[in-house]
Amino acid sequence: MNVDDILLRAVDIEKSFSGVKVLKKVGLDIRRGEVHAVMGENGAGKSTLIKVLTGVYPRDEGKIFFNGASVTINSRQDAKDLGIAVIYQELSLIPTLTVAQNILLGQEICRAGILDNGAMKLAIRKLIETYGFSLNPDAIVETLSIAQRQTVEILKALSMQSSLIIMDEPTASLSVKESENLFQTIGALKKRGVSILYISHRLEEVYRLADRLTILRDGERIAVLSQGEINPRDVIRLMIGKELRQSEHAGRMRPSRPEVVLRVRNLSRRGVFSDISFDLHRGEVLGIGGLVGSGRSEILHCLFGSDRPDSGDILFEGKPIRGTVSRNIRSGFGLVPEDRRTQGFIPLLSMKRNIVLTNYDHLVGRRLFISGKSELAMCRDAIQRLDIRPANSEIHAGNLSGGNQQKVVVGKWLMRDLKMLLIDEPTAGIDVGVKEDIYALIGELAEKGVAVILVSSDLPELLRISHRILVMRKGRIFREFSEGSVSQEDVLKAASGIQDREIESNE
Amino acid sequence: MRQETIRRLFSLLLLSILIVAFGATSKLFLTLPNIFTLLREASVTGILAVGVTFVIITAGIDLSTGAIVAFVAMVCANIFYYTTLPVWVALAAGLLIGAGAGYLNGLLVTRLHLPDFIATLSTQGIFRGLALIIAIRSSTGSISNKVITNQGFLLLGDRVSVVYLVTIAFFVVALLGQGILKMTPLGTHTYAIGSSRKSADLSGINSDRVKKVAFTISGICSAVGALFLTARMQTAIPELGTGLEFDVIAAVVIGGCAFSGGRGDVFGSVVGALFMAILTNGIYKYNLPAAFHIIIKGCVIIIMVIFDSVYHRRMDDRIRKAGKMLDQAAAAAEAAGGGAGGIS
Amino acid sequence: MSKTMSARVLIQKFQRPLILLVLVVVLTLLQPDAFATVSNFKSIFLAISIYGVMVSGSIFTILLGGIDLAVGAVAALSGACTVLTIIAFNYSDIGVILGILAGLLAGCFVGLMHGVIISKFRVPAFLITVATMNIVYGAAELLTGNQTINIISPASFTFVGGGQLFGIPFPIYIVALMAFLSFIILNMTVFGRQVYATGGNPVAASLSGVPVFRTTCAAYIISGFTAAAAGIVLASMNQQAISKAAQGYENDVLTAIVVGGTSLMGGEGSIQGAIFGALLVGILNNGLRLMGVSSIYHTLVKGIIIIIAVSFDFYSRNRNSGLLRTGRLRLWMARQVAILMKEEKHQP
Amino acid sequence: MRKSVHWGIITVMIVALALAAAGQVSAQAKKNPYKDPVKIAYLPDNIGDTVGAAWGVGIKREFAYFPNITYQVFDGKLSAETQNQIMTELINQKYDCIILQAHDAAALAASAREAEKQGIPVIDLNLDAQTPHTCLVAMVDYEAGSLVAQEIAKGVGDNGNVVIIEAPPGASRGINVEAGFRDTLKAHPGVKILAAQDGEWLTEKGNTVMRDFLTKYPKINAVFAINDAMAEGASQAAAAAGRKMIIWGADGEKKALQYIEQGKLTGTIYTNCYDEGATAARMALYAIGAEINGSKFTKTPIIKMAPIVVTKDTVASIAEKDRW
Repeated sequence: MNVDDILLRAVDIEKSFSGVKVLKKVGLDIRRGEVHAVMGENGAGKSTLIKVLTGVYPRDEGKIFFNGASVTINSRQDAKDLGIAVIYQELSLIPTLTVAQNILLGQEICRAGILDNGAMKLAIRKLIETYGFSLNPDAIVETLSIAQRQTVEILKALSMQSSLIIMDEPTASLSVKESENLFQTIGALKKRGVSILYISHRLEEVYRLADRLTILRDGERIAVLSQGEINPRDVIRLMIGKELRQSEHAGRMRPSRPEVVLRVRNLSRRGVFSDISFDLHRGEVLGIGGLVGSGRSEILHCLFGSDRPDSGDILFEGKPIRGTVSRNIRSGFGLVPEDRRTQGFIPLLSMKRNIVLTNYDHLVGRRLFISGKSELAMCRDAIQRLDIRPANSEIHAGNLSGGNQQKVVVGKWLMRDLKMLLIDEPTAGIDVGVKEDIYALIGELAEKGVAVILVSSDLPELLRISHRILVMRKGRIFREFSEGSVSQEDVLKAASGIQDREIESNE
Repeated sequence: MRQETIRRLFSLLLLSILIVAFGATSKLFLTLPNIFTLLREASVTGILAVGVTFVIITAGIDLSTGAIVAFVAMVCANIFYYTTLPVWVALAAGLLIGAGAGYLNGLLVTRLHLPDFIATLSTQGIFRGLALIIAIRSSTGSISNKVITNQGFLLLGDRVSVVYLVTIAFFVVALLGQGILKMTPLGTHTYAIGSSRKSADLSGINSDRVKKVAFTISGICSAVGALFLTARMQTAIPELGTGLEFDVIAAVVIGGCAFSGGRGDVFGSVVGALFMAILTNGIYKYNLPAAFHIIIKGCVIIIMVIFDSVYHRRMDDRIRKAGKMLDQAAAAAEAAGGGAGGIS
Repeated sequence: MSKTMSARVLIQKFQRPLILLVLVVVLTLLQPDAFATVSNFKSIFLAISIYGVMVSGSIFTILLGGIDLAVGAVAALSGACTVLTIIAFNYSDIGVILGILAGLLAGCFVGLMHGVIISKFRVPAFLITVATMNIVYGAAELLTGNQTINIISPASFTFVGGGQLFGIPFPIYIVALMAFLSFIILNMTVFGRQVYATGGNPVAASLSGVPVFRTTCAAYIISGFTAAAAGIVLASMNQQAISKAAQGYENDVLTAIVVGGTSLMGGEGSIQGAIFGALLVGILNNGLRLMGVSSIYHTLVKGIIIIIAVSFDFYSRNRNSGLLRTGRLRLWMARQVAILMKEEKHQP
Repeated sequence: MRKSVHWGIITVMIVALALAAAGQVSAQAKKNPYKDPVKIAYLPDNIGDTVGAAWGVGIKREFAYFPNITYQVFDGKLSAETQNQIMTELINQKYDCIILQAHDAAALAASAREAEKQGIPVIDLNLDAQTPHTCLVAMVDYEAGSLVAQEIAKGVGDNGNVVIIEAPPGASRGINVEAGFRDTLKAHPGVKILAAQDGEWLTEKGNTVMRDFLTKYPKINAVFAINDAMAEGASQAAAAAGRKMIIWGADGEKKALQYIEQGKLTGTIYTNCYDEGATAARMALYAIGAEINGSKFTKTPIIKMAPIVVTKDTVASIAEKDRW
């Protein structure tokens, strides 16, 4: 690749908000057809940089060259005209429209003011075939999986003849397999000369994909590494400015305490999962792996009482539960759901009210009125224990960053006498620092005797914190890893249906 | 078949059940004049509903339609009373004022960032106030509504053989509305901003413009409705169309538009308007105390809405389950075929 | 910086009283003798008392993201129930108590129906309450036989709507009590918190153990209850029960609530705001009449003033909450970023 | 494509219905209203209104003597459009006679004309449709206003301040009554009209409006409310403010008469609404039997109910059975 073949060069970009410098003389070079990663902790200036490049924010200082020519990008349209496309973390598709309508949204093909459906369909077919995706252009987006939606996003970018695609946390909500597909797509794009600016918190992805990596810290460019130099340990050190204990590549399963807290027998829900049986012990972290859609989250919902199983028994501390959510919560259950924004918290309410929401039985007891003081005390306690930032109990939960939102969701369960925590994709879209906090928290809880069920698509995470791992496939428990050392490959194989030894769930 | 299609057929089925039920129990219901009367009653609400459909698809609401009807009607009445201008001037003025009124709603919503509800509630007061102010007065200064005698204009309230012109207009407006919604970029954009405003903005759609257009369409439809209503009543009164907006919104919502936006279409609203008209018309056929007219109407709406909701929830569930299974199968097949390449 | 921020917060917090104050000052200047008098304020409060009572309960349904359009109908029904019961008990005081109970019970029953249907079948509240509005008005018509039923005595009943206590009309106490209770329930009880939570995000609320079904039912029952209370006050005030009483009151109620900044999507808003909305409309009506503006201009002027007041209110409140998308959003984000950065800097 | 399928379905449905229904039209036969089965509809502006309800009772009492009569009440819901719709419905159903209280004189003209053209006599109550039709049975309106004006002028000794609580703008009866009142007061220059505001026909609104008048004007000698309901509200407001004044209403409903007995109201213009309803009913039967064709009239015949000026002195003359 020709080193001088620079597609986009940003020089000395400065940006400040009400006097606070968010970007300090940041530079960025993206070559034609390369995958260029940008990393940095939350607040390092990544998103601001992207927003400057795409015209959302005007820059204070600096220059941007595109294809060698100096350009001004003052609006999103400018960026679009140049061929810069962005794929956002929260997908920016219209759920009720079809794939075709979404791809061509804002650039519909018309004949005399009337949509030319034939031409549009043809264009989309061609596009889909060129890149070898499997998508039905007439499918309605809300019926697609997240991975498929992302494909639609990418197609949308490609349909605009974009030469630079910015991907912001694209794998945040993808399963392993889906991520794998995405990586292949990225490879294909690269071959066709499309440059990709890739932003992710997942080190291993960057390690695998990126041709070069720019690291930002506190609004400054700390380093630009080329492929050979990217090394997880160094990257983390550069990002946070200090050494972080590396998680082991493979997880070691640990024996659990004998005391069984939860006994699940032959649990089935039609069309979702069937014949699920397992035991959960006191102080144990039970990991559930498998592909998205293999029925993992649904099991959690059945255990928690928000869905009803069609058959099967759930025994909690020896007694059958078939109760409602509130009854389960009172007996010590907690759930951190998969989709924070739609299930986890209430965006319009303050952080305080979100945290206290599950705990009124403790806080109020039999009294009629809530004491504002004790509410505040509880919230302060949570803020302190979880290090939620900003430490303002009145801020709307919806205005917090993703990581802190997750802390709020976890925090509301910590404030009570928890016996069992069901936790679903706890670190999706969360940066490294907060991830560590959450891992530590789960460990701490297990230590205290809380039984934890962890559903995760993040293999290193699953391996690192689980004491025991069940791998689901097509709604059934496919394999259990309960002893010895387990590698990511083992789990992945199981999730994909390859087994070297069948293991019955014990008993 | 797509889920939407099934839903559509289902609502037509409900409509047919209603027709059959009324037809079987009343000799008067399935008569030719009654059917065309029924269509006529559905038409004004229906024409307004076409416009409001656009607004509701953008996740908005338009409470000013009834007041726009009164204002436009009053303007026409004024033109006929005070001038001898040709009919088309009155029609053009009416449509123009309707469009302007709708555009004003759009401006308030997009420029002043007022919630649709408040903006249109306020303009409801404003347009009704204007209708009152320009109402034709007697020499003593009190409002005295005058019968319009312009024969050309009154033709609008007439019929071609058995079909009322307003019914024809209704179907034309509905076809146009459906056409705009489904066959032009504007329609797609309307769905887009209603379904996810942010995403639409990110796709470079000028949502403010779309919103303004939607309100303008609603205003124009209100004006069209007003013209026919005025021609039928042969006069304009300032309190014309009071409460009409609720009937219209009910028709649109029964037709499948969600207040949350992005769903539904004009066809559904047409069905909704027909449903309401059939219900009202059918109940009149029985010699029941007036109280039962509204009681039965309320009960049928509740039953229908519940039925619809339960049925669709079940359908949605089934489709979701089926979809999930398919996804799984596909994933599994892919995994098995492609082998399991480790990540690291 | 923090000082100016807090001053701004202060202004924001008292945004609505400020708007009312401006209106009051303007009207006082225009009508120096008439407007700013105790008796006039009594009139204003009395004028808003009927729908003020309705607002106190209806706001629960709006906060849940629902709506209750049947409040007027419920008022008519409960008025009829109350009056008929009193007549059945021969105008005795016991009859009054039983009558009021019967009226309130009727309201609660309609509310319960709403709650059960809306939350069990997850149907749009708008349609259901429009339908029940028809049914309930129909029931009121059947109950009264479409006749006006007069009830001039007993005094214990006519006092509810027409009496004065310490020189203040009794309905004002009722609206104050209802609004106060509503404030207490919304702000100081678990149920109130659960209403906000359910309105803000029903899925998250239910996963947090909020009994969504029960909360919804309770909210609609409260709405039915206050509508019934308003109906009883109205019947007592007018000394009669009519089948079509309180027609169109649902519009006044909605206007008050929405002008008071409550979102129809649920989860956001307050009873103080709703009472502000009711007062704004009440003061406007009063002011227009005091100035002798002919009634044909009332709706027009009210429309314009509501646009001005609300856009001012929304503008200044949303300046800091990110609801404005254009330039103001950037300012807001900048400020948030600044706050975040500062917070992080202060961390050890 | 699918869209066209939907439209196709609906078109087919309509056509099928039309075909099924064709040929069911039958001719109308002459009728004896006292023997043959006849259908008569009563369509008031608002079914819950006190006056409308009293007429309804009067009509019903009259028809109760004839078992051959099917009597059906419809609700105009305070809306001219609804009334028009129901009129069309009644014409389609071939009712034999329609007793109508028009919401608006002009707005119901077309419907009334159409009904008359189809041979259905239209008897109007109180408010005339602006087209020649079979008959109008009405309370006095302009004259009522005029009578009240004279009474008030007498009451205040030709010197004093009056306020008016109006009907909603556009309501024809309100306009006429008020016009009568204002015109007559012109002959009494000493009596000054201070203000007029809309009380929406309602007691509670009458109360509110009156309170504002009392706040604004320290000296009010008399109040004229266009109907009794608002007059009652005004009386409550005046009592609450502890101010004495002359308060007049119009219509003469039962409660207003009680108020007059108790001295809370000064007077009202009483019309026997039971009688008015019954008169309309009798006219209906007559019109059917005599096959009167109102569409050939050039002017509508009018029956005016005699107004009775009721004050505390004369209220006893209204018998209990005539109180509505």
